Amino acid sequence: MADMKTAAYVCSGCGIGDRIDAKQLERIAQKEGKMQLVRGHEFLCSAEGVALIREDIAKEGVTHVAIAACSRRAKTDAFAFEGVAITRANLREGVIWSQPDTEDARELTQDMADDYVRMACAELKRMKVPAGNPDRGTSKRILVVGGGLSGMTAALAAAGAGYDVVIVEKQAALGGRAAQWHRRIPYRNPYDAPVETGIAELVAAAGAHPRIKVHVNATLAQTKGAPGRFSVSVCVEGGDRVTEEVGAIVQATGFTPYDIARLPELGGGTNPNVVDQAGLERLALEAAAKGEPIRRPSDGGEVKRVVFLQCAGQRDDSGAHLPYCSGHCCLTSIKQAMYFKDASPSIDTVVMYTDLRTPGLGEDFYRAGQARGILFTKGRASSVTADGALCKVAFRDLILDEDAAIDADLVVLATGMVANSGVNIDIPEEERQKMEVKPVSVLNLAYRQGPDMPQLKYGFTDSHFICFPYETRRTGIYAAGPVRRPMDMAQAAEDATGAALKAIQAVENAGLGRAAHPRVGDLSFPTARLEGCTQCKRCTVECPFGAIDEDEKRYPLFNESRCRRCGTCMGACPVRVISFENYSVDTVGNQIKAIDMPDEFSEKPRILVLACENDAYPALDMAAMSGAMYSAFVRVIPVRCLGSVNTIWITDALNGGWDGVMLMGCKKGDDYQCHFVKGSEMAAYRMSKTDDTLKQMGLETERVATYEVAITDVARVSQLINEYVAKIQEIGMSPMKGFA
Amino acid sequence: MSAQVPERYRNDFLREVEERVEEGRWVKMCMQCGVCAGSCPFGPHWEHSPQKIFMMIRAGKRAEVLGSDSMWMCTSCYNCIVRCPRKLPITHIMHGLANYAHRLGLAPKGQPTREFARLFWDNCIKQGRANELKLTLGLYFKDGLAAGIKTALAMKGIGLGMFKAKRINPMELFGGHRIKDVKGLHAIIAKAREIEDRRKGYTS
Amino acid sequence: MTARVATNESILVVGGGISGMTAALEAAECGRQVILAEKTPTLGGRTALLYRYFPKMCHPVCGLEINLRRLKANRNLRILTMAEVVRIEGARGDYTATLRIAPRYVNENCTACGACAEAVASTIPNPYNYGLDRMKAAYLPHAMAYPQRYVLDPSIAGTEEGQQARAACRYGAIDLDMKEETIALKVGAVVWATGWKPYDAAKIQPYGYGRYANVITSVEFERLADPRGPTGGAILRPSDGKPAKNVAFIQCAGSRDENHLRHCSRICCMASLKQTQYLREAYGEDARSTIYYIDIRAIDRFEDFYQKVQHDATVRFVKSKVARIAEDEKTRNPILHGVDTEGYHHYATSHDLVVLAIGMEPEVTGAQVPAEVIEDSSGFIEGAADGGIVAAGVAAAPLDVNRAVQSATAASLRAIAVVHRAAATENA
Amino acid sequence: MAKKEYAFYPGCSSQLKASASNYLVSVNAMCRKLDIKMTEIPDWNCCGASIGYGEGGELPRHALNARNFALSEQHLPGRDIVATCAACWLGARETKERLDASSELMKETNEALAAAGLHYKGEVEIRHMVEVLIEDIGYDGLKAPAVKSLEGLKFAGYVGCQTNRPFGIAGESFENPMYLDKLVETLGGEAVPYDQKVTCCGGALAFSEPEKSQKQIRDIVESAYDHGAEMIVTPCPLCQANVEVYQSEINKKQGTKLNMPVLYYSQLMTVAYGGNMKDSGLDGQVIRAAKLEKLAGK
Repeated sequence: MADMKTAAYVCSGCGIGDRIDAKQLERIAQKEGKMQLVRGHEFLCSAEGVALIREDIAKEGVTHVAIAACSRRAKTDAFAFEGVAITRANLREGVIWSQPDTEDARELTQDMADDYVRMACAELKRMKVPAGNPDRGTSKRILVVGGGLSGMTAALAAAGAGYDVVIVEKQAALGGRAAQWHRRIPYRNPYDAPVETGIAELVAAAGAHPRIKVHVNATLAQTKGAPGRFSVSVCVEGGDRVTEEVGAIVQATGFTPYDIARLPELGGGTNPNVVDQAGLERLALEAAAKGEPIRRPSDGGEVKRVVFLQCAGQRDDSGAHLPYCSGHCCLTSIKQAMYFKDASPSIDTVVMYTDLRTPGLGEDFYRAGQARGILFTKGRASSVTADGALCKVAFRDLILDEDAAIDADLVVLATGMVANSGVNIDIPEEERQKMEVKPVSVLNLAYRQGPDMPQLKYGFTDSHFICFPYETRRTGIYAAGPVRRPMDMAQAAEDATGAALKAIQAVENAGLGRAAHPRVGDLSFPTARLEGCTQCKRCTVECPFGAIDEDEKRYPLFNESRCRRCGTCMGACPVRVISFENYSVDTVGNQIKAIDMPDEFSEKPRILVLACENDAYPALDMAAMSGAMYSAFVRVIPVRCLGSVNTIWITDALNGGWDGVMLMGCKKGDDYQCHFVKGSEMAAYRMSKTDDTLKQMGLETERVATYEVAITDVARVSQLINEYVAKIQEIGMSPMKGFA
Repeated sequence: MSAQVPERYRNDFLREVEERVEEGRWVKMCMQCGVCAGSCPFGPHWEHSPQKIFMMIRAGKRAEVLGSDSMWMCTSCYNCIVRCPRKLPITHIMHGLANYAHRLGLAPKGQPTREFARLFWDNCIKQGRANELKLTLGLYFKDGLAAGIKTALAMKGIGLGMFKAKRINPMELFGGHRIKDVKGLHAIIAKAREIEDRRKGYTS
Repeated sequence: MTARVATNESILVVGGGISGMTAALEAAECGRQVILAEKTPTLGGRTALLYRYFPKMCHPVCGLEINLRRLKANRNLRILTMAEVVRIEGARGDYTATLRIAPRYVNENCTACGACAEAVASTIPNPYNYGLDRMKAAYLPHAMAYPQRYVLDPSIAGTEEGQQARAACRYGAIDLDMKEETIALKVGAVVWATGWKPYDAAKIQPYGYGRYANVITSVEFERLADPRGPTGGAILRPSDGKPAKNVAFIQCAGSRDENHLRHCSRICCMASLKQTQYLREAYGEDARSTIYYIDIRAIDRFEDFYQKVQHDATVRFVKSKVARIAEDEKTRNPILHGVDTEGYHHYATSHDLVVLAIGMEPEVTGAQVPAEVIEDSSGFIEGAADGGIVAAGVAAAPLDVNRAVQSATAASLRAIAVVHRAAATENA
Repeated sequence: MAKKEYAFYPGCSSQLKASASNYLVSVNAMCRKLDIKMTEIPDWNCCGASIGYGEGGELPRHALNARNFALSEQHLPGRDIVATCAACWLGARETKERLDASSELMKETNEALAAAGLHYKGEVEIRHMVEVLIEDIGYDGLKAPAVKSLEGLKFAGYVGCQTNRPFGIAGESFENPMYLDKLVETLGGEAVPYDQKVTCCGGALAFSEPEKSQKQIRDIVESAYDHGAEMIVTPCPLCQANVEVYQSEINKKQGTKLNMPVLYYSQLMTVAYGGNMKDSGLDGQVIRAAKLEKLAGK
């Protein structure tokens, strides 16, 4: 690169200068690192030190900066320079704080610092300043799939912030399920009575908003593209197709009540006087329309006694029904019991539960129900049998510890929510074809990895992350409302608003050619030298975010704005044709080759640590901060994700005489903590394959080891290192030294 | 199974309790946490904890509730009241239930506290002030002379001690403390009872 | 009085816990100008003091690390720590907020090298371990603290020790002359995310917190289990430092109680279920957890976790609100008295340690907010009637982390809509 | 200090020759020293006690107390009613609160009172002697008249139930009220901490359920022993009587050797204020308090 100018700055502050010969580091940067400009400073992060660097960038035309000071996680405000490539050599946390301050430790400490400077220079020379995704989306419109409470709320929220919105609703009108409800649980104080659903107002507002366009009787025939440039073919009434260009999508397709007919023992589907909660709402609506009390379905008889059975076909660990709790049902039953009590206090209403779940101020609503005389019984119903027009509910009273029965005119089963999430793409196409009810896709994504959003659990497209509820594995597409997680109306409204924000963020990021969460603002993006590609498809299959399709010639087709910059594709590529401007097989490979490798007889083994920058690397920093010491024989290189680790780095290292390689990544499995979903899992899988390679090279398999390291493993991480180094010393130095 | 189980869980009895029992309107507010049951000093001795009594009321177990001796085990220590997370005046509800069962003649026959309660009330109303000696003897002899003498003998140590300490006075048996306007007091109590009976629909 | 560039198109976020950070980041990542004000010296709030999250048993600081990286990378965001909002005047789209900024006595020069702490001897109770241990009066709040800058406790600022700390700093980072300053900001919208505090357990008299050494709260138990905590992650009981293997978890400690907190705090059941697993990890089959509860509120997907714990042989469930706790004077074991309401059995059970699943109350109640806002019957905040002040996270309702973040994300967009309209009307 | 005047409601047990006559005696002596003027409510009647509910029910019980209120309003206008008996205080205060809360009940009650030509205006305040001591006089004020110190004497402050729950003494905790301990310490004595401070003695059920109550009483006395107490001090006549007089019974039945004197706070104060055995009603103890008698004798 012609106009490339490198500079290295060595800080001697925070005791670095006392512990290490900083001048020697400068010489190394100059001679071995070939840095065009090298400066030392005793307090580099000071205003003056920073000014020095800025001046070099401005006056000397420095484009590449290596900062040898503290960890890349520290002093980020000071060392933030736009438009230049930056690397950091971690001399503080990585060297002096993790090494004993003793005379005989001095030499090894210096070795460490020397190598880190070599590595920084080596990396820097291979880095480019990312230009940002060239294929930027320009559309800032937002598509909302589903015109129920969640969908309309998301649409109005986005429109209110100045974004155009398209709503696609399958039914003939907006409103969704809540439109068929009589009243809802209050959202705010006082929590003491059912209130109007407010759906009519929402429908009116959405219909009237100048920024909102609505398609009813419409579904998505196909969804192509990526954030900022989705092209959606909408199948509208009469089968016509309309194409909508949008930048992001909110999927608010709601839920279906669990099929009551699957609960025959409770009279579901067989007894007309046994209804589900939705069924009762219908009865209430009809009654209200006629201005009459709710009547017994079977014969229109007067309703004197109603029993609500909670958790009907839910919280079931037998596998027969839904295993989860739908969250809203307890409050909903209380609300519905209030319908009767408010109509006539003489009507007996019994709510039968095992755990009454009225969280937060829902407790006020519970009390309000009790104050109205709604009777709460902790019990488990075994059967509901017809006795003339009456239903006989047999149950175990868990408080009185006896079998009992109630006669009721009406029994309401609180069944759960089943998400309308479309096709489960984790089930292979051929399997899906065999299903009796063939799932129908909602989004019809023209994605290599399947037509709908990946589901997390029980059909819900929820985020896996506690801290990031809107984390999605289809960038720019966000689930909202009961399709994401079971929830009541209050939460759905909240959820939809949050999803709308994420959609807005997605179009803004796409517009700037930047990555979305978690590497927000990252301008780098993957490129592939297709001439070298063998069409092995690993990248297209392994991308956790379905970012890579295949073109007509079956080459990988990158959709940068779907990409999250984790590098899993780079790690997957057997021929190493995939790279990022500032993170590539070379930027890391060069560091591995750059160190000064001691000879076989030096008794100075070298252990390469490839550490996930999200959890393992911070843990190493914090270990050093807490004064934990670890072996001076390791050299740590942070990686974006273990998924980005290409096996070539391992073989290069071993061929280069490294004595061992430690991979430190996040937890994998069901409760994975990998921020890129499958990264650590892929790495573990790939490493399991390296054993043969090692054997061919005549090396012990222990020379490559993979560890799960959590960010809190502050004490453990240094132990791991020391134990591993001990093991390597036991095995002995690598025979490969000197051949490199 | 459900066939022979008595059909219950009507709110009838709950309503009856709300209308007729002191503080009965609170019964429906119980959330079955059980803190009252664990707080009662006589807890180990009775069959139904307050929280269980409340559940039985909801379940419509009228006979069992009014026939229970649990309410009569209340020592009026008020632990349940101060600990109840729903602020139910449990002590008073228990007293109310006891009184209601007693007035309906459904309370357990010969329940000692029930007997004592009646003795005490009659005793203190009679002259406007409690006459401890008569009260004590009355209690001893409630089961008849023989039993009475037995108990009295058994307790004579205490009686003697109290006598020595000038804290009981045999003369109390003849006359003893009384208020001047006994007539007025009796009129007040009679009136009060009349009003309460009317309000609570007692036919007695 | 430092003037700061802020307009009625900027959003002020009050509170730097997970909700506040989220609200601020989400808005900033939508391209909005945001000022984040935190009262304490560091961001992170209470989640930074949790060991793990239910139901995944993952580590809160993991998400904190990501959020801090987002924040370091974002130029639309300005952070003010040790800054308390004392007044908000105006109306939606046009507020003037007054902030009081307490002196940190340490300036930007600080490299967090720790020399000042070494120079200082006196210690203060460590709020980041709920006072279970002490820390130096010159301190970095915790390893994940942001800004990564030391703090001098006011108690030593004017003393000889303060001078020693200053002398020890090679970077002129210690400024003992720092004064409290007051600044005014013009903002268009406010997101109020001041979070929660644990209910004062001593007020729950029958449980003897404060009288009995081995009765602690669930937040304190988090610190005991955390490797970064006062015991280095060993679950030891306060009275004698012996392993606490037989632990009682009492639900609704303060919550669902008219004498204390009228609301259900939502998280406590799950927190206790989670904490039984800490015990299992620490002591394996020797662990003995007993959960005393009224209703187990493991809502939606969390039910899985409840079922998992139900199948754990080391965990017992007793449906009972414990009536009172006594202490065995010899062993210092708390003895729990109560009645199992299912079938009705009296118990008087001895445990090594009692953990009160303590309720959440608003750190700042609606009445305490220095502006006109609507609050509910427990003091949680709805926001201003005109929508210009939006509450987020646990300031708005008792929520778990996941829902607090959801709430904060929604609040962020509501705030954006306010400043968007403010901008529109100005440009019109 | 200006003379403090109150309407005195001694209650049935605190009459001469009644079970708590020694309480009455010592209270009178104590009040003289503290310059408190107690005027009995003329013709006061029984409060119904905690057992009155069984036969008396609701309204008659309230009518009983309301009669005392009416008499007090009539003859001792503007004075707080002060009870020395915990049950009287509680019963009266309950009635007052209920009547204040329900105009309906107030109406009915007055309807009943009218039968004796009485009327309750709803103006009285009901207080316990302990409240008067702590709130109106204060610990310093209580120390002032002391001429002897209880130094070296160890007391278990037995608060029991009814001065403690549900109303309690302002600022005290239900589970561990400290006022008796503070009182003892104010007089120079030592208050031992022990775990049965607020345990129920069985109350009225000591008569009807002797075995159950005596179990409670045994726990209380033994805990006092275990924690080194030489005497128990209490504010409640029923607690005093139950805990004191049944010890012999328990010894007889269970072979224990309980012999723990049980005194009223007012007796301690009278002795500290220089009162002799008679003034302080120590001669009224079933279990004699030798150490205190010795001090009183000095």
